[in-house]
Amino acid sequence: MSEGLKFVQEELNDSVKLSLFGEVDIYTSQELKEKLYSIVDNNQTDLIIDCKELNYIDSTGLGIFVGALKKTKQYGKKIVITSLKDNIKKLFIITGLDKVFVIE
Amino acid sequence: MSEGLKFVQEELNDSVKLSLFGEVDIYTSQELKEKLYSIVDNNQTDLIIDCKELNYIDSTGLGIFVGALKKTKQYGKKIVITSLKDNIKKLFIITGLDKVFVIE
Amino acid sequence: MNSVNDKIELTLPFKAEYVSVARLVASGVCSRIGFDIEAIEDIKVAISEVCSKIVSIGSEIANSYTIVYDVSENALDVSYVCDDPSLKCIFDEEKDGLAINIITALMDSVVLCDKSNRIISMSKVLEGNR
Amino acid sequence: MNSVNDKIELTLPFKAEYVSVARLVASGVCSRIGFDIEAIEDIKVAISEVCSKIVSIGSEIANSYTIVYDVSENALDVSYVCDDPSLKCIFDEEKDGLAINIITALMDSVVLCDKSNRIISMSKVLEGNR
Ligand SMILES: Nc1ncnc2c1ncn2[C@@H]1O[C@H](COP(=O)(O)OP(=O)(O)O)[C@@H](O)[C@H]1O
Ligand SMILES: Nc1ncnc2c1ncn2[C@@H]1O[C@H](COP(=O)(O)OP(=O)(O)O)[C@@H](O)[C@H]1O
Repeated sequence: MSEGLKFVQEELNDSVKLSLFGEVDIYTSQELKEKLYSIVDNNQTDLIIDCKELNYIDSTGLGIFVGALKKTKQYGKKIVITSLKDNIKKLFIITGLDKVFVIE
Repeated sequence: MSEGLKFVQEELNDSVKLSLFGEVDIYTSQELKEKLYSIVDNNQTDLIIDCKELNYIDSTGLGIFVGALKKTKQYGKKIVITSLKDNIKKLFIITGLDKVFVIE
Repeated sequence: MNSVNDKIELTLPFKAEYVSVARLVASGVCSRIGFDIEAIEDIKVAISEVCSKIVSIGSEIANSYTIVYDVSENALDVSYVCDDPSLKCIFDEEKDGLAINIITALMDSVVLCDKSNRIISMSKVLEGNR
Repeated sequence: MNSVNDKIELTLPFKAEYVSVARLVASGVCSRIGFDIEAIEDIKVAISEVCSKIVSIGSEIANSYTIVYDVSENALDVSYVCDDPSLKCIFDEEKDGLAINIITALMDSVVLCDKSNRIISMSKVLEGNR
């Protein structure tokens, strides 16, 4: 079944944690973009993106992560990406984005 | 992903318990038929079919259950079907087979 | 038939191993329409019953059959087409009792012997829109 | 291309919401061929990248595009066809760097600008058969 994309957002001490559930593809990417950009602009803190329950992402989604990172850097903050599944971590490595984000 | 069909067989005191994992459809039904018929013929005991992990079945599979039941009855034994998921129990009710098998 | 917005077509060989692909497409399409899990399971079974029957008969002249998923705002229409006219009216009341029972119980409308160029057609409407 | 045994075709509208259906079909077909989970994930991403690109461009003259999954004993060949010739050679080295990177890394062979009537074609061979 098509899973769509869901979010859970938590405000931590010095950062915001956004957990992604489901799939990021061309269909769900607009939601992701709006979510990430609004968090970055409204909070101006570090952003932790938890990907434990992210089952799928492609270049559309990675491009949005990069866009959010550029915004974050304008505020002197960073994006930390955690708990990537192996198939998704592979995409970060292929594209060299593993060196652009802090991956934990 | 297509799940296929897997079995786990346990010999109990007076019966054999067969647990089904995955999907019974026209592709996997031949395996199911061979498995059920060989258990019935070799053991001549009651047969418990555990469907807790059975995610899908259609008329091909139900027809095989009926065939196995007929064989079982030749030996004066019965088939007990346990832990049916709702969507599958519905098929037993639609076809009236809920009255032919012992369903627990 | 309901007013169709989107048409998805799946063409499969006459082989048992690909019937599950028809179910996967059903899942994907139905979740887009907004059917709940129970309705999606029902539609998968009905679609699969027809595929099984078509595959079990096969064809001497065609290499494949096509499942057409017509999506409208609140319904799914599914129909089966094939170049082989011998695949019309393939369900037999006697022999296919279980399958016919299941299909007609699970779908909202079923035409097992369609007069058009479709082999079979059936549809299901979203709960609340019936 | 490898010697083809089975051909599965999926025709989709130019809509983002159906790209996931192409992935579902990929899963089903690939698990039949015997690809492991990692390879299946790779193939799903590659197929999806191409669908996303096609959908993002769309067509003025065609209503749909077709993904052809050619199954041979130890490989999957995937190609895309559409009645609209303007959908040829749609990937741009500059703008689509991420997508091109990903597709070429994940598949064994990729033709992004096919000279035949296919828009794009690519293939992946079973581990151990390469
Ligand atoms: N409600 C029922 N009670 C008992 N047996 C049934 C029932 N429905 C079907 N059967 C039996 O199940 C077997 C298979 O059913 P059938 O109608 O032939 O379906 P199919 O050919 O599609 O498998 C047949 O032997 C039939 O007599
Ligand atoms: N390895 C990389 N390191 C840093 N930025 C990158 C890298 N790869 C791509 N980008 C940036 O990611 C963004 C989106 O990538 P792009 O190649 O345009 O892919 P697409 O258009 O398919 O989303 C662009 O701003 C690009 O500069």
